[in-house]
Amino acid sequence: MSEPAVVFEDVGYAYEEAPHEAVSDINLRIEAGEWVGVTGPTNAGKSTLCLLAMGLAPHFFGGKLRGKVTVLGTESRAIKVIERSTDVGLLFQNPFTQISGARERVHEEVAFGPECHGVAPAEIEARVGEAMDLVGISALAARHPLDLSGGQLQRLALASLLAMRPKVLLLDEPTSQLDPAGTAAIFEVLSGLHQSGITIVMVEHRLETLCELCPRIVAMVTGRILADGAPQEVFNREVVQERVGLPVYTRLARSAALPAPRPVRLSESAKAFRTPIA
Amino acid sequence: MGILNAFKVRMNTLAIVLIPVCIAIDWAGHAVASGLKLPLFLDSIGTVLGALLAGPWVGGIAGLITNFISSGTVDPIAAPYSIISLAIGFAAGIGGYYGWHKTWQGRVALYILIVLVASIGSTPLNLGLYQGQSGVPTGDAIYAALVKGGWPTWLAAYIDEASGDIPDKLITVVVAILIYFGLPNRYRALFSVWRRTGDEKAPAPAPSV
Amino acid sequence: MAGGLSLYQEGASLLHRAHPLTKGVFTLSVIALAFIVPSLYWILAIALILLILVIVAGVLRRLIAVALALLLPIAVLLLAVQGFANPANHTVLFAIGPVVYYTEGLYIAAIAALRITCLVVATFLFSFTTRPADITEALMQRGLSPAMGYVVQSALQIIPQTLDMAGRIQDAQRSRGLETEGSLPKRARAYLPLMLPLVLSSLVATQERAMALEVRGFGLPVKRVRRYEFADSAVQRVTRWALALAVPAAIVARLLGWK
Amino acid sequence: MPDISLEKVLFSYPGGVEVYPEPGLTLALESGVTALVGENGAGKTTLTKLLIGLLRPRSGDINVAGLDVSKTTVAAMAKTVGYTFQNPDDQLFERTVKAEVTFGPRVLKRPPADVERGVAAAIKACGLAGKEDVHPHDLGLSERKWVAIASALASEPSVVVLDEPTLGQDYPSRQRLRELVMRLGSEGKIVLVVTHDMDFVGEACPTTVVLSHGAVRYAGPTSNAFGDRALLKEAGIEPPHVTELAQAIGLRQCVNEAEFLATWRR
Repeated sequence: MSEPAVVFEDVGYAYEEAPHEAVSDINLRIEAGEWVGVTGPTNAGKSTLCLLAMGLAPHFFGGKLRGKVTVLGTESRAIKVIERSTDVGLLFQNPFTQISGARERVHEEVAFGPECHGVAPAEIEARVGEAMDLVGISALAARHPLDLSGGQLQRLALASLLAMRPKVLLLDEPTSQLDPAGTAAIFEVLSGLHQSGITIVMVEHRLETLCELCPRIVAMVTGRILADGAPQEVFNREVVQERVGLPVYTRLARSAALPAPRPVRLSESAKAFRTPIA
Repeated sequence: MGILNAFKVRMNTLAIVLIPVCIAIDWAGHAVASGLKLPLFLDSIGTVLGALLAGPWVGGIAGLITNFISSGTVDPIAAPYSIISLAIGFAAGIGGYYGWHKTWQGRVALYILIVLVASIGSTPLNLGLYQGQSGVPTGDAIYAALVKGGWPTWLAAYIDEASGDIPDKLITVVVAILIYFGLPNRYRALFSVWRRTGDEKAPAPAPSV
Repeated sequence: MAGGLSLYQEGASLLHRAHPLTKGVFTLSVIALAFIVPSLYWILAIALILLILVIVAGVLRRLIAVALALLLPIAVLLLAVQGFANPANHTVLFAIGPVVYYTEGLYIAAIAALRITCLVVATFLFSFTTRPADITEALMQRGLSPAMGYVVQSALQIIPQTLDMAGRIQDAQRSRGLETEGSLPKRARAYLPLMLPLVLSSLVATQERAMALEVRGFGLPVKRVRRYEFADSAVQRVTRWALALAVPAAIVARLLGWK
Repeated sequence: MPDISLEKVLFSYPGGVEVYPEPGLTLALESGVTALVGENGAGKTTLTKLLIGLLRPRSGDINVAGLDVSKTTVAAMAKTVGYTFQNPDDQLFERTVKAEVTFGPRVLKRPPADVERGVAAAIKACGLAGKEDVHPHDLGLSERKWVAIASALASEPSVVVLDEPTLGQDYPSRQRLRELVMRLGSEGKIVLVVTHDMDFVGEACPTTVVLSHGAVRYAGPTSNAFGDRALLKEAGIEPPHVTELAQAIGLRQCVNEAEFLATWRR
């Protein structure tokens, strides 16, 4: 049995000077190679979950951490974010804030992280080529990062993380500011990464997308985990439907009074709607 | 000595990232002013704001590099004046360390200090480069009149320079302070690590979720 | 959208190929010498050298465009003020009514204008032929801290991004009814509504950018990787030293009475 | 007379190509909610900026709610057109939500009673009640977007332009947005929604205009907008999830949930 990728044990966290905890009583165990989608309404604590796993909370934000966050066997208190960055990557919402700003070519930008880690030049070159290939931006290698579209930039940001060869990827609404084409490109890359065995934790509010992609979903509300399981299991729970909302397909099935368990994906939904109600 | 404490700074990632942003604010402040055809430079708002937020080093380095970059791209004559921008950042940072921006007397003191630093510092440079002129037509007209009236060139040069700095730095300081107090508390707190001594923790910005 | 802020123009001239440090030392020394040498002829000699290099670098036309716009108003102002009011003035050149113009002031203004011309030309020559990234990389190889290198490089990119943002903000505020034209008080009142969104967004972005950098290991105490090597040569090394030493030598000569 | 009309409008950015190919963009919009969709670079945002006079056409006529845009300043247009840009951070600058929302009507010099009424209604409609005294930047991105929308509504404009209003919004927020635009439409206002979110288009916008490479490729009822697969692909449009489901089970085209359920029950 291999070591789990991410483990939260009775975790509570309050930002400094904040009156309440942003997340409370979080217990979560994510095995290596899983692809977990995290969803929930505004202020559910989804971003905080990512910041905790990365170690930015508490190392960057201060504040008060209860319980234990362990990623790849190391507790977050025991390791700095910059040291963690070889094994764990975090992709933010806004593609523009994630480029270092210190490089004039796309391929140089991808090399920035490995350079910070003192990787040997030949090795850097190999990693940069590989990372650009993975996200499909090799053709843009010689362009200036700021000449790219939002979707291309977000793929560049992802390549920059992949060049560090992370084992765990945390994604905080990676496509919420992108158009459908940019979004589709990112998800295609993520599917490939999931195949190759990388552990992915992804915050996303488009439930239909989430259900298509992630075998496991964590639904959060006001800092607590409300449900955790396979998409169909999670979205068939009454409490999730009330407080988080439902994918279109599940909502339609509910309105049409189809029997439970109600479908969450297009294919299942088509089947369910074709079957005449007994 | 107390004043040196203002310079005892731990440059964390946030402070380093803040510097280019202050430089960009310096540029934008000037660009927006010229876009609105205001008769002022307003090219050190970022320097003063950075100094108030994060201390003399952030402000000073921002000022210095603002000038270096202008020299290399639009106005090479700005290069020698880099030292003045550095000094303005230091002055604002020291004022910020003592919390001058929080009281009315302090704000006046901060303004006067910045005007003095800018005008006294620039005068010898003007003497070396421009024979004492400042390169601003109205100021230079005053200079010509004073020299013609028998005033010593260094004094005429100082008055020439100060005639530009007095209004420009007034608006700069007012705008920087207005911006400072227009920020949400968490962002003011975010950058104010330097004010604490010995405490390694950054304060509490709740991220947008 | 603009890339980074830079005047660099691709080229293959001697100057383009020279080591960034050689160009840097040359630029600083030439500017210093222009202000140290005692007479018009020496300054003209320096100006001539610069002119030849500008032609060699193939940037003459661009240089004239940018330098003239900058230098012309300054030269006019200097010539007008100094010829009219300089303590050394006593030889009348011409007089229009009560306004008397003097030869000494004219000469002094001409020298000052020429020195400033050398400063401007030398700097633009450097900017036209040197990639900003090469300057910071060369300095980092000589011990500039990676943090400072980062600050300079990223400022060059954040500035155009921020100016773009200023344009978008102007659109947004005008759409809400903000007047950006008209009387001075009206325009002055528009300043804060245009500046504040820019500052707020920039500071918000700062937080995320700092986190994103830490996530990539920025600030780890590792031995810096040289991103690339610059071609250097014995000739360039000698040139750098010679130029650097010429400055104190000229100062000493002036102190010893060089006129 | 239509409420918005563009007649052979030609425009190009400095140094750029024509945004709308010859003979120029011609389009008429009635009151009610209209979605403006199309691929990136199709000319959607340019169109909305032309409507408020931020950009001026090289030739052609633009009329908005009885105003000849070419003869009207942007500030004067702002009295008629409430415009919400994609990124709220490009406009937020006041210290409280209330002050921010009041800024527009204040600079437009509306009578105090109107200001008060408009601001209160906008704050309520945008779900910001109780947050009037919060610093806008202490809110999350999706709520800041609501502040920007409230700012545009506070002047009680007869034309409302929303650029990507659903981007980054959660489900309850999208529901509120749907209710809001439908209400504005039923009040006889002209609402133009620029978006890539076809679920939202199907639910909230009875009329759709598809713009592709600067040309109007479809203008009409949303219920027929998703028929031409080739056009959708060219215009970078993914049909609503409901439409895909209806297609998968062989129902006739549906663009929203109510339509789907009604059709399916039959």
